[in-house]
Amino acid sequence: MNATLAPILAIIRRDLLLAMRRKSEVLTALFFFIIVVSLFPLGIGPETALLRKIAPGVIWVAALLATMLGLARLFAPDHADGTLEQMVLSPSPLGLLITGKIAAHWITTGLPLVLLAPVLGIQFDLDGGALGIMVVALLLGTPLLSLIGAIGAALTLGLRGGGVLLSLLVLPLYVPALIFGAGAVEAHISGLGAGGHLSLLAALLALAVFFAPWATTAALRIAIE
Amino acid sequence: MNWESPAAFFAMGGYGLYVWGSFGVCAVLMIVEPILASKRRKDILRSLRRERIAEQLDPQ
Amino acid sequence: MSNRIVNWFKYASPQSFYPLAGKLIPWFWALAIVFTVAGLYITFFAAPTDFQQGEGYRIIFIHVPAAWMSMFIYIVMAGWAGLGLALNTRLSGMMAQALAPTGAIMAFLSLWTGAFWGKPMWGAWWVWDARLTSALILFFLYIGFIALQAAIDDPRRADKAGAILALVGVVNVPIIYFSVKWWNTLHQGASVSLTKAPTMAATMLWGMLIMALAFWMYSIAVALTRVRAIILEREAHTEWVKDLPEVQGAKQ
Amino acid sequence: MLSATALSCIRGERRLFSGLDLDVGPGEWLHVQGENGAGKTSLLRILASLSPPAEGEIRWRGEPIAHLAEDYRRELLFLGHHGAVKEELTPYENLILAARLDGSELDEVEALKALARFGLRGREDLAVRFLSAGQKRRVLLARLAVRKATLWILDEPFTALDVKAVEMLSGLIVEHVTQGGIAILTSHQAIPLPNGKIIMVGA
Repeated sequence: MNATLAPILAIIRRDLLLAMRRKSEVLTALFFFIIVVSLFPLGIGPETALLRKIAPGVIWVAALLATMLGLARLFAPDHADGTLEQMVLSPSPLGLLITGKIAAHWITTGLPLVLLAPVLGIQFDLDGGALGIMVVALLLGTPLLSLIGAIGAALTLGLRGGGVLLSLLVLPLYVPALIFGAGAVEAHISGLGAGGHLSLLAALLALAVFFAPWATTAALRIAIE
Repeated sequence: MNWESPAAFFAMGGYGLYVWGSFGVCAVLMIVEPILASKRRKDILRSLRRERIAEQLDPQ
Repeated sequence: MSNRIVNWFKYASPQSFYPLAGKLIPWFWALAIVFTVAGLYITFFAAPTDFQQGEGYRIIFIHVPAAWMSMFIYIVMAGWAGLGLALNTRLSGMMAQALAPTGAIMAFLSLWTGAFWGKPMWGAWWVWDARLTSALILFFLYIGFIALQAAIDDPRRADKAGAILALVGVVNVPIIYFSVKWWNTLHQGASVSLTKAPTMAATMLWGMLIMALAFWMYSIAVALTRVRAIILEREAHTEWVKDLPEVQGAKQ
Repeated sequence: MLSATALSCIRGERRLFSGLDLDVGPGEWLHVQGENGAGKTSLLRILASLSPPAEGEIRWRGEPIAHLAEDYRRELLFLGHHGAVKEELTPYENLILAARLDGSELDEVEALKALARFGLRGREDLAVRFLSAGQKRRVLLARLAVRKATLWILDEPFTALDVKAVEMLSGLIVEHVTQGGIAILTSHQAIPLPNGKIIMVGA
């Protein structure tokens, strides 16, 4: 097997196995997402035109918050039981292992959101085209959320009040993802075409894939020292 | 000269609240911040001096 | 050339920077006061009334410098942070830590003055204008930096973690700025911009530049004052701090 | 093989130790001793390249470990206070996954054999959180037995072990050392091992 891919896959498999063993964490984030999105019509009113207008923003903000929910536990269990030390000491480059962990986080929290979003979109009376754009935007955007979030999770690892601090650090950095992600659907609905938004989202994702694991690794080394 | 009287100066052509609200808060922050910064240094100096006196009292 | 490099490294140690900063602070205060007086003169007496915005536009003489400084300080802070990570110099982290509160105050001032300008011009205290929105996010970034450093007990770890956050932030600041700007144009935001005042007369430009210099000198002076306090706190147990005349003298 | 010169360590504002030299070769083991808080754990973590020393240098086979990076880590086995055992996984899965993390595949027979050796037969498929504290430590020992590393750095490995497990662990260490390996360990209790080097940590 490829020397770069092997450690990443090993970590992904391990984290997925662990996620299977503690399903409640994954399901909690998912139901949180569903409930938050479903609360908005109750607060705003059932007017279809208005709901259609706010749908992309509501779903994206809920996705941000749902991602945040699991973020504090991204490295904490591995830190507490000493696995993180073993990862630092592994002959495989730490950056690759961390990339694997981030990928696993996306598979367990981001991907279910992407799959569920169309159902929630229907609640808000979005049409097929808009739903498709939303799924593509979430597909590009949710990995971005996991990547940026991992930096925050590593920086706040083991700190008192880490959870609240994590949101304070990470949420401002989520702004571009939110703008382009929700903007893509809005642009499609208003007939402007979502291409620009989606390519910018893809560009941000490319930048984050390159930069975020590096920053996360540096932060983890500091946390462990 | 822009202003006919001090009153006109303070009225700012009807924008007094906004202009003085901005400049006032700016001035307050820029006075308070340096005071706090130098107080921080004075505090640590005071505790260092106290530590020093305590050391001198100690026969060891 | 090599002599100069040696000199720089000499001042990179907290021990030699502390007295140097002490000597520089009065000069920066003096410059700050001179520029402030000159800037205020231009603001209120030299600059004519704007025929469209009336006297209210005078707020931009402090709003724009505050906005500039809030961004500039963040970049300088990230620069110090990066230097600290790369060269492992102790002073860099202290400088970054000393700059953060001043940057946060600048970001706050740019928000505050923006709101006070916006109320008469736009009719609302807060408008989701691109500049105001990104200033708000920049303010959050400063708060996050300060909160992260405050949460970490070990100063070395605090410096390094803060450095990474500042570097991540500095990559994101332009992205956030442009994304907010794009978002703003798509949503047909306010048409009157804070900086593109219709008549950018030469006196106004000069006034703004001189005020910016005043803010700049102020920021340097207050950051140096704070870094001196931080140096003393961090190095409290070293011999050179114990030998300082201000510690030796029994009374103030 | 592993030598350190003039190591010093600062934690917070306190200097734990300075000017510490050590040298261990193949077939030797080193007992790190010192009072609580003297910096034993810190020393082990520095030797394992988990944290950098404030001053001084560590060499492995004559090369600074900072340069060797993964070549050093490949030959190193570090066991900290927390054993990196996942509570949700079974002992068997723990062994297999830990090996994979180290970049090697562990075959089934070898894993089962190691578990049986440490008295975990019949517990292979039970999540670790259902095991007793002593049994959890035994999972760790099994990992020690299957991992091929030259340098063992063990922080308090004898904690929470019963008499029989202590015997097993000391047997493992003796076996490792007589085969030309190196072991560096801390322990607050007497160690039933012969002929160790001793180093004292502390001011």
